[in-house]
Amino acid sequence: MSRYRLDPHDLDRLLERLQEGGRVLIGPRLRDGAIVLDRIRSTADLPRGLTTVTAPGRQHLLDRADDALFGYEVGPDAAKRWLHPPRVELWRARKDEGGELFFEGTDEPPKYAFIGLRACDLAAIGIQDAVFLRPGITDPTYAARRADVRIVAVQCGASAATCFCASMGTGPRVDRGADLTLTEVLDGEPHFVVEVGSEEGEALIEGLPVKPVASTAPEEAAARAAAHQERQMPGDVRASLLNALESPAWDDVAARCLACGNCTLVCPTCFCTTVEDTTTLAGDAVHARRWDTCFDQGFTDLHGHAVREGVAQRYRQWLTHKLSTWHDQFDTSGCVGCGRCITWCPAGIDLVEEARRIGGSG
Amino acid sequence: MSDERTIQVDYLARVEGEGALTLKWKDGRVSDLALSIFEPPRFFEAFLRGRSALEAPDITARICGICPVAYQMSACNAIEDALGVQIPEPLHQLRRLLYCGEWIESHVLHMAMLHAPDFFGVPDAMTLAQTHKDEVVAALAAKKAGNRIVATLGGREIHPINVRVGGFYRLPRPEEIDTLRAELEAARPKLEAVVRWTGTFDFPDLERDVPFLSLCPGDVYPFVEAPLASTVGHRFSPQEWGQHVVEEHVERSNALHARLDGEVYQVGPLARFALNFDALPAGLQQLARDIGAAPPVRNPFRSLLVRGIEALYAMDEALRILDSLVLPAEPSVPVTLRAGVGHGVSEAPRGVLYHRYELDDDGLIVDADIVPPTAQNQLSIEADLWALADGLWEMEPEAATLRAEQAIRNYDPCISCATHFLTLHREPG
Amino acid sequence: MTAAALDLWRPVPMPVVSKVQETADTVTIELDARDSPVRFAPGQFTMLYAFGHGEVPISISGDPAHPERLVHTIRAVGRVTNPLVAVEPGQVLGVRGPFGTGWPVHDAEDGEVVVVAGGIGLAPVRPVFHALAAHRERYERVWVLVGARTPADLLYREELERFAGAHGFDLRLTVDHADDTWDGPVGVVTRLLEAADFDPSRATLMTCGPEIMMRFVVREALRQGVPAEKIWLSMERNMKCAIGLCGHCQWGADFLCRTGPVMRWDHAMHRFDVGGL
Amino acid sequence: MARPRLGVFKLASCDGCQLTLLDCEDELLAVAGAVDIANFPEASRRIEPGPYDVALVEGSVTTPHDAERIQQIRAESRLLITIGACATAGGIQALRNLADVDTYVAQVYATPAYISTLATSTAIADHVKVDFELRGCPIDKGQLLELLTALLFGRQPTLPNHSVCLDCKLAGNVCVVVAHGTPCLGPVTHAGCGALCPGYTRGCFGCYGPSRGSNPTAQSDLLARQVPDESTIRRLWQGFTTADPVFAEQASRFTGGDGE
Ligand SMILES: Cc1cc2nc3c(=O)[nH]c(=O)nc-3n(C[C@H](O)[C@H](O)[C@H](O)COP(=O)(O)OP(=O)(O)OC[C@H]3O[C@@H](n4cnc5c(N)ncnc54)[C@H](O)[C@@H]3O)c2cc1C
Ligand code: SF4
Ligand code: SF4
Ligand code: SF4
Repeated sequence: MSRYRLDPHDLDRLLERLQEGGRVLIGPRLRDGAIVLDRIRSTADLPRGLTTVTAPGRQHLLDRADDALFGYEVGPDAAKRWLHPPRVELWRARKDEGGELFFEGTDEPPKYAFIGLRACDLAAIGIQDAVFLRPGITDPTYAARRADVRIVAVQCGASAATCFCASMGTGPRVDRGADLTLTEVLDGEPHFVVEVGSEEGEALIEGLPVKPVASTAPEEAAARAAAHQERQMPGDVRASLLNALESPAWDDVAARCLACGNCTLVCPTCFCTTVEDTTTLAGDAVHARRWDTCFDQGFTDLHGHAVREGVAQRYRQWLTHKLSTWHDQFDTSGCVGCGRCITWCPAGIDLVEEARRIGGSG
Repeated sequence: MSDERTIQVDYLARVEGEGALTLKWKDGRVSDLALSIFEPPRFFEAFLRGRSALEAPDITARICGICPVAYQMSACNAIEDALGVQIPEPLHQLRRLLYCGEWIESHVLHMAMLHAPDFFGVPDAMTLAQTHKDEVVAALAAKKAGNRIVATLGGREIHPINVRVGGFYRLPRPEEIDTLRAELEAARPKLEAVVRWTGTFDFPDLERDVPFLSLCPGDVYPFVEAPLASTVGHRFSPQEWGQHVVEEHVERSNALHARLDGEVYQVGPLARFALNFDALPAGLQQLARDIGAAPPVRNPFRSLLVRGIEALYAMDEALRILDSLVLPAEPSVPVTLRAGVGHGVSEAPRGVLYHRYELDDDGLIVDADIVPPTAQNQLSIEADLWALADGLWEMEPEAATLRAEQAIRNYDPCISCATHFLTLHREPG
Repeated sequence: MTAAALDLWRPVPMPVVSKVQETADTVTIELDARDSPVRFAPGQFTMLYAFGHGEVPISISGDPAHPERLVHTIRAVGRVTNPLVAVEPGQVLGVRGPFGTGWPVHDAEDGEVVVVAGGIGLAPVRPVFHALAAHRERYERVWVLVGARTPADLLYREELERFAGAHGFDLRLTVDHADDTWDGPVGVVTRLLEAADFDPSRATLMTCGPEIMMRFVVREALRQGVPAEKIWLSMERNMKCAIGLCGHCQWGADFLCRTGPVMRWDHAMHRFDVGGL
Repeated sequence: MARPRLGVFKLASCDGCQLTLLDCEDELLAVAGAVDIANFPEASRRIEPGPYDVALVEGSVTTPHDAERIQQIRAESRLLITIGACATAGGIQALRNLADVDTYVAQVYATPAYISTLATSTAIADHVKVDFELRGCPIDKGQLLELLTALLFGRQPTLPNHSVCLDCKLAGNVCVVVAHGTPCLGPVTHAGCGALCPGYTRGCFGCYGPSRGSNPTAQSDLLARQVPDESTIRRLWQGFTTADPVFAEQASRFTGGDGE
């Protein structure tokens, strides 16, 4: 991969380039005390000089001593919010006078560019690709948004206390899935090292004021981040959880779990949805899809009862799906080790710890 | 044989809450007149005891779904008074902005949907829309603009969730402000058209010289700004309220009646207008004259026009605030709980709303007193009815009933509120 | 690629051509699928859409030899099935599918076939009867063991008797609660299984009904010596998309809309008794 | 289809939920065209006798008179739909259920003998069968329109009963518990508001009552870790749906303050 040096004040040129052709640029943004992903237009919209302090059930912002633009760890949002939107109208049905039904698509997919995604985010996109772009079964909403996307990743130089991507083999080094990867260098004269990961990436920097460099900053940053990570997913988790399906250990976590579903909703790979049918006052029928969560009791409703009645059963579904059965379904774990479900669980429940405890790996 | 007639309205329609009216004549003279309120009591002042002062804005909002902002503002003013909290100017401006929304929404609701149908002899605004579609649609658009202010700043139209003692939970975002401004600009001409239309209504004659009471800061048309003043020479602070306003409880009503130094008095648009006309921008003063609302307006039926002028004022004021908005760094100022007594007033769309709280060391409420506008106006409403009633004797029963109801609706009385203005009688000991 | 061409979420409109009231709460409707024939394996299902009300999974209960006639038997239980049951010929429904796995009608050749069904569970096996009848010579004895709550709840009764007569099926019916029209056996469907003298080593068993019923049926079949890999069942879970994207129908690693609803017992047995999976 | 006859009835309440209908500015005239507003005193003088196809009932039962009235309304209505926390859970005024109502009357009114009231404020469903309920204090405009369009269409309304957290994430709100340590009842509160309060960086105070199948005990445990003062936690559970049994049970775990 060729490497270039980009001055921070030229980053806006790249952001402009990313928005050419009406592409909507999604990047980190400060909102209500957290760093979310949202529409941005220029570097002025990026959080500057902030860092995150993260723990199970906790994420605060603190000021940094420097002006870093990417000096924090992942917030609650992932690319999922944009590629697999929380709500989307799948179609509308209309009935003409003769009673004939017409089904009309209403989706007008935007073209997206992302900046600031991390290695775990790219791995998660890879997993959602496996879910939504299966041979023969393609989700049109996802496919349309994913097809022509541009991704500028950022190489982590530190890890949050909840990160464990190293043990999942998904990070912290960005080694695939990005058109460009930025490593923010803050020592000395601040600059970015830009790695090119695709032809599209090459086209993105063409004509920008970048200079080739020989830098090992990306590798050094990744090594620093990896050295931070204390959490490790046990290697035998896939089998150990399946062997523990009827273990009483699930009741322990069920006593603490709020069944609120936040873990599934912040997880960059969780994909479950439901559909809601409504009608307009004008008589059109709307068939819309929205994110759902396996923590909702109604998720498994059959006529008159839910299959997963208790919280223990719902927590078991989430953990075994993520870490075990996902492998059978999609040839990969459903977890990329981003730690979001640990951080954004209001009760601070830690899936790594639960997987160890329930699976009996210590 | 003596000639007796009765008007009995079991269920006053197009007012907020549940009330009834009985009017009796004997030999051409009114023999009995009763405006009764059977809205069930909800005991707010009683269960506020033991709740935190910080909860007062949310809880008291539930006294009235029509003017929750008024309750929240008076509650905040009173609690902040008790805790010695000062609200900086930018937050004060945001509170005015929020209040603008409630005035627009409530005034337009009342003018176009609750009051206007009386002037056309139709049962409701939906029927009115069959003959005056453009006007009703314009009114709905104007009302919506008011609601948009409350929803943007407060989170939702009814019982906003963003108001707290000390300010707000979160500040509006720049893009929210831009959207709101555009919506208000689009609605402004529609509201003006509605106001001009109301100028063409045929108003019954009735002049009553009743003392008016309102906030009267002098330099600005008031929403939350003290002190109070009256047209008979009062000028007092919210803290002095209890020295002037006294309430009594009568049998036929679950609400209490208030008197100002022993006299029947009136609060609301006519009172604000009489006492603060000079604070209105020249353009609105002129418009008021053009549509037949030159001050002083003493005909309660013409309060409809004054509401229109006030709604336009609120719309213009909202735009002015949005244009000159300097967002503060923090959405609220710090609040420390402690013991104290506080008084707060603000101008609900229907008139002055007074709150008083006594707090203990932990900031828990030990005593609460709330005096809403309808309670203050109830005697005035009855006085209007007495003044009208002799003339009603001559009218067809249906027309007379309608006229009596219309006179009550002049006040946009909020019976839901009226039943909750509850003086807490201190238990001995 | 255009998204629309791949849109597996979007139904195809099909008019209802006939409707038969089967029981008090159950009807069979036939849709005209000539414009887009639905070629299906017995046991597969479609997502049926009632205008404005929503979509639900419903098994195809017609003859697989007639893909242009799409037949479903529907029991009214709620939000979507109520309006589905209320449709009249001429009205139009939306259809997606077919989806899911089918019964092993080919694997069952050259042996006996035992079908055990309860209640509405008869609908998903009805296409099996058509398939067996079409190639009756390929099968040895065919047992059709059916249970219902009451005689009035028995689905397809006359048709089953006709089929049995015409194609030599051993048809046995039972009800939980008899009334004065009933002189047959009373009791659970497993009793019929106990009483049927098929050769367990040559039989393929297919069962569909409430999970509790299937549990006892499988237990009895195993007891009689039917090998696990020749017992088949049809599972039911909440389904919203039927294309393995909504996540609702997961049962262990299976998306029941794709690797089910019909599956072999040896695939299901390790989880079947795990409650609330 | 004949236009369904609509009645809107008020018991002890603030009028806010029925006002929601008049706040549907864009749809009001269309709704008024599609239904026959036969009895809606807040909006119309035309008050026609029952029966009604649909009754929207706001408010809780707090007086002997209203206890009778709700029977009458039920008898006259094909579908009875409760709107708002007062009607579905007794409302904020159900705080009286924890106290002595005679003391309340005496505290508030100079002449208690004039006041006729019951000792409790109760939900409509405690008195008569309810066909649908719209939660919230007040109800949500979008949910009201969904209910009305569903009734007009003859379908079941889409009124999910999952918890506020799901809507919070759909809306893209930042979790106030995680980002600020703010107590929030969202995890156990019934959806419908669109996760309004967290969207304004405050915790949900549970005005839609309990969600289905959630874990209020774990919520109380979490609150106890966040908030040292028990009476604050108790007051949080004793809000606009204080009489709901699920919330009441949690409230009973906490004492402190003057409410024990
Ligand atoms: C593969 C498959 C085949 C089926 N075949 C038939 C058939 O041939 N005939 C027939 O009458 N029924 C069949 N069912 C059951 C049918 O799908 C349900 O009765 C129907 O979904 C109930 O929906 P409702 O909206 O009418 O009921 P409601 O009770 O109003 O539904 C409430 C919620 O529960 C879900 N739900 C309720 N019951 C079921 C259920 N049994 N399965 C899946 N989701 C459910 C609904 O999707 C909805 O989310 C089949 C189910 C599956 C999974
Ligand atoms: S399961 Fe948790 S750690 Fe793993 S990818 Fe999902 S949110 Fe991240
Ligand atoms: S803020 Fe409250 S409602 Fe939102 S996710 Fe967090 S706990 Fe749930
Ligand atoms: S977030 Fe909670 S308290 Fe706020 S409006 Fe919604 S349900 Fe009510």
